[in-house]
Amino acid sequence: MLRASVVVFPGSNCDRDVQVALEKITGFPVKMVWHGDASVPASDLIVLPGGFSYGDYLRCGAMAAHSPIMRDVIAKAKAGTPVLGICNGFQVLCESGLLPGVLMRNASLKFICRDVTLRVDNVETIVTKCYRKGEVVRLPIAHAEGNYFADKETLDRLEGEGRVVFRYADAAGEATPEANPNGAQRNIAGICDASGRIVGLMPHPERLFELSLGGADGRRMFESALLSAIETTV
Amino acid sequence: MDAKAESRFEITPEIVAEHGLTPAEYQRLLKILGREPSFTELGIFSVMWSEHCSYKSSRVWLRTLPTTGKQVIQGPGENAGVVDLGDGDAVIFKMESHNHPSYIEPYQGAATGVGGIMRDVFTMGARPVANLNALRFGAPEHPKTRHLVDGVVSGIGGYGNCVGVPTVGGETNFDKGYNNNILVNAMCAGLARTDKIFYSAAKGVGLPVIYVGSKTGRDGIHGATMASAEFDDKSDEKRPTVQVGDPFTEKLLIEACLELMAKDVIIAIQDMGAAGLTSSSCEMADKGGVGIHLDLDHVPQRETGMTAYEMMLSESQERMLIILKPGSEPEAEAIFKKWGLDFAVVGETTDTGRMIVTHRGQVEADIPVTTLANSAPVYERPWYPITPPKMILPEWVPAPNAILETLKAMMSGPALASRRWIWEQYDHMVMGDTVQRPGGDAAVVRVHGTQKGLAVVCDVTPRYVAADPVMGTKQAVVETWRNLTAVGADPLAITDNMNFANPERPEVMGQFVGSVKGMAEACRVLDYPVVSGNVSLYNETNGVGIPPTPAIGGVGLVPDVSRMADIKLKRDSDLLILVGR
Amino acid sequence: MKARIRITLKNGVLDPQGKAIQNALSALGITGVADVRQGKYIEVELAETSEDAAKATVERMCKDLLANSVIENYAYELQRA
Amino acid sequence: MKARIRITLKNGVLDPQGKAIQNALSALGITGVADVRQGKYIEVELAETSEDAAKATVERMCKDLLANSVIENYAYELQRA
Ligand SMILES: Nc1ncnc2c1ncn2[C@@H]1O[C@H](COP(=O)(O)OP(=O)(O)O)[C@@H](O)[C@H]1O
Repeated sequence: MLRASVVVFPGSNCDRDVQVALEKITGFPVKMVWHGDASVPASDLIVLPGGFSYGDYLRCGAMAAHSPIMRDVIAKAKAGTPVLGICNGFQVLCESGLLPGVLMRNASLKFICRDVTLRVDNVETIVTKCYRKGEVVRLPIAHAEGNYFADKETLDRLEGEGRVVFRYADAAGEATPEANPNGAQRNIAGICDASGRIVGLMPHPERLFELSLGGADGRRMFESALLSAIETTV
Repeated sequence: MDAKAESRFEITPEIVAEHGLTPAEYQRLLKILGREPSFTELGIFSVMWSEHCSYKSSRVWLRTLPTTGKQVIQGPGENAGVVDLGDGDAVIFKMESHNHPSYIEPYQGAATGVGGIMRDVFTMGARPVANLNALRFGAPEHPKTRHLVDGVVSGIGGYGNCVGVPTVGGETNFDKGYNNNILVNAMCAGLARTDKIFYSAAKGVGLPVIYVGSKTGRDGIHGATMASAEFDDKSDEKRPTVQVGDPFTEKLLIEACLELMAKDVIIAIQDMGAAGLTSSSCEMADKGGVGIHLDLDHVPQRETGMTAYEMMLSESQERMLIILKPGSEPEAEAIFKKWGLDFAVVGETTDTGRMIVTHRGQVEADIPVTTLANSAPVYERPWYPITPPKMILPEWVPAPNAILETLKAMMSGPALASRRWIWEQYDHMVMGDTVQRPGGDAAVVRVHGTQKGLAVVCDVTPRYVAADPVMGTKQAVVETWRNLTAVGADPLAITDNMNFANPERPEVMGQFVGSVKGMAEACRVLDYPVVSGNVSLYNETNGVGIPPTPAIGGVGLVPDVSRMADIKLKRDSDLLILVGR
Repeated sequence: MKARIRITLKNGVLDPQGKAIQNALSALGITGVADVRQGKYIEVELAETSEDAAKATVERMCKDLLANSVIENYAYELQRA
Repeated sequence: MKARIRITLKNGVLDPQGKAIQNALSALGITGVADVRQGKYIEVELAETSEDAAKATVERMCKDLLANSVIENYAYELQRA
């Protein structure tokens, strides 16, 4: 069983999409949690969805990071509840300090919506257990601020601890500059915390989870979440 | 201008002219009122009688379009057209121009165009599910073009992406005929249930009139008259205020309105578009056959010292007017408060048959509703038919010597080159139902939770229309039909956006008339009615008009998206077959 | 010369960003904020050494590119490097 | 009190927006521009009348919300209304 909660900020717009994907794939109902609520119900997974929380005004994710519900999300995350931040959700995780670094304006200065290929570098997180290490997957990105930045020390630490989860890569799995859509440092598309329970990524797994949408590589991310929930309960 | 200054305002011929009214129109106004108008009343008439709101040059011709069919639930006359998709599903859609504002402030002009058309659609109870845009820019090498393209494209994306409605298609052309007069036409399609469609008739007396959304500021006052007035060299510096859009608020407004619509409390609802409070309140009252009293003291205001004139004419974005069942105000208010939006009771419907506007205890306007709504002049402007040039026969044209080179040159030219760089700046996948992305013949979004698909497309080739308005417009209608068919959809109905130059010139009027005739014939033959549309005239700078541009937006139904067709070649050594003549 | 340019929205032009910041500040418990307006800040390093010439250049930049006079105002200070 | 806050990118953080402006300026024929950096400018109207208290409030705003210390610096001036 998977008890998943999706946090809805004003301006979230992939909240329904991720709910649909989770319910279709896992078969378990998903709780939608309003940003003004004081707490998230007990969950095996909290999802911070994509979108433009608070209009993305000032800086993406900055205002959401300070919303009432995030106090509880942060507390629960620190106590071990798995958290997945997708796109705007990743930005919120960085702004709230649950993950290091920041997502800056794309190097092209443009919003980019297209499929990219990614290499899965860490298959021990709560959402990557069902992938193979080094596997190349295709997922869409849709963002104007996905250019991952952190100082060198932080980057080295992330690499050293194996916390880079996804990297923009070509079809052969090479993290080339051409495969990097937004200028992210070291082609970073997604990272995790030291425990592998808090994961943030720019690409949208919920947009390619069934063949009718043009691909299904995102599916295993939610299957991994289900598997992780089952493993921790047995 | 404070309120006192306003009442002192004397109405001179210059002021009448500044309001875009001809002397004859002003005489008509005097006759209707039986007295001199107040300044606020003059403003109200000027926007209601503007070309943009009244369709005074086009109305007689638009009446000739076929607008009915067994698939049609609502034709022109409401905020958008409604077409049946079967199983209780309906598509609500419309196209609208934001040409002049986009030339002056490309980002905000285009963004607010997208916002406006989405409001037309969700006003009627639909969740917007697909945005499209038809864009015409000047020559690529014109010094302003790059800046305009950049601004317009990022404005469309900036708004649609934030609201979270996929932008799935459109068209983009470059032609020196648009150097000083670009076109930005935005189309939106939304999905509703046939038993949950909302209209704008304020039927009933003593009903509360509710204002929701953003606060009113001094945005775009005179915008509606500007959209109908020809440009001249001075417009660069005159630069009337353009509105700034707030897509974040629009997103909240959509969610709040849909939440309210799920309850049984709305009698009528309409967005405040061009001519804001004036046209929305007047049209709702007129359709309901009632009078309306507005007390402007209760209008949420962003700025201090706003006058009645300013509030009635403001074009601040992201606002709606709702007529509620009495007693349901607290329930409605709770929803809008939850979404952080303004909510105010600003008046009520009456049995006086008049639109009465009060502000600080003063009556600022007192006008018979039906007259105001229906008294706009209707012009049968002189026109002459455009004679199409002689047909060029293929054998008169020398074949290119290097076919492959010519093909390459054509494919990489601005007319045909890939538009990927545009649609990649739009989120075309949000909502998780885009089953056919941009780049093909038509885009397809799934009817959420079903296997049905809604196919959408927009097309026109102004070059053809310029040569032969009748045939060129037929061609545009038929091209949308073909594009829908090519993805496996049954074409259902169209919306249109008629962009033309100054209708007071008989040849321009001739283009317009020819275009309407062509559209009418094609639609009749195909049982493909026109259910909504928009006319944008006076697209002209210093006497030079744009090429005639009747953009056509078509929608169709794919019965089962698993059996959809697309343009991808699937396998090596498959056969390619050419059909048709 | 260095020019420090501020571009602000004209009075009366809607500033959704400013409004959102104001709400966020009050949610953070920072009170007594009567108004917030967001604009752009641009620092330009000019090769120019004469004040007048620098001024002329900055004026031109602002008018032709940095600000759209329909909705924005600009102001700037010059500073010797 | 009014606070005029400037938020700028830290040295060493790439500023593609600034670069884009620089290129656009040179395309416009405005030469002699050695560098352009873009930041944010925020004007805040405070009810506060004491300078020290206003300073404390503005510091808190900047730290908690307005600037992201990973990439940004802030500076401000206070002005009596
Ligand atoms: N402004 C735009 N916005 C979104 N999509 C666009 C735009 N312009 C063109 N497109 C897309 O690019 C593709 C090619 O456009 P076009 O050349 O007009 O196609 P066609 O010739 O098949 O009508 C289509 O899928 C269309 O939807």
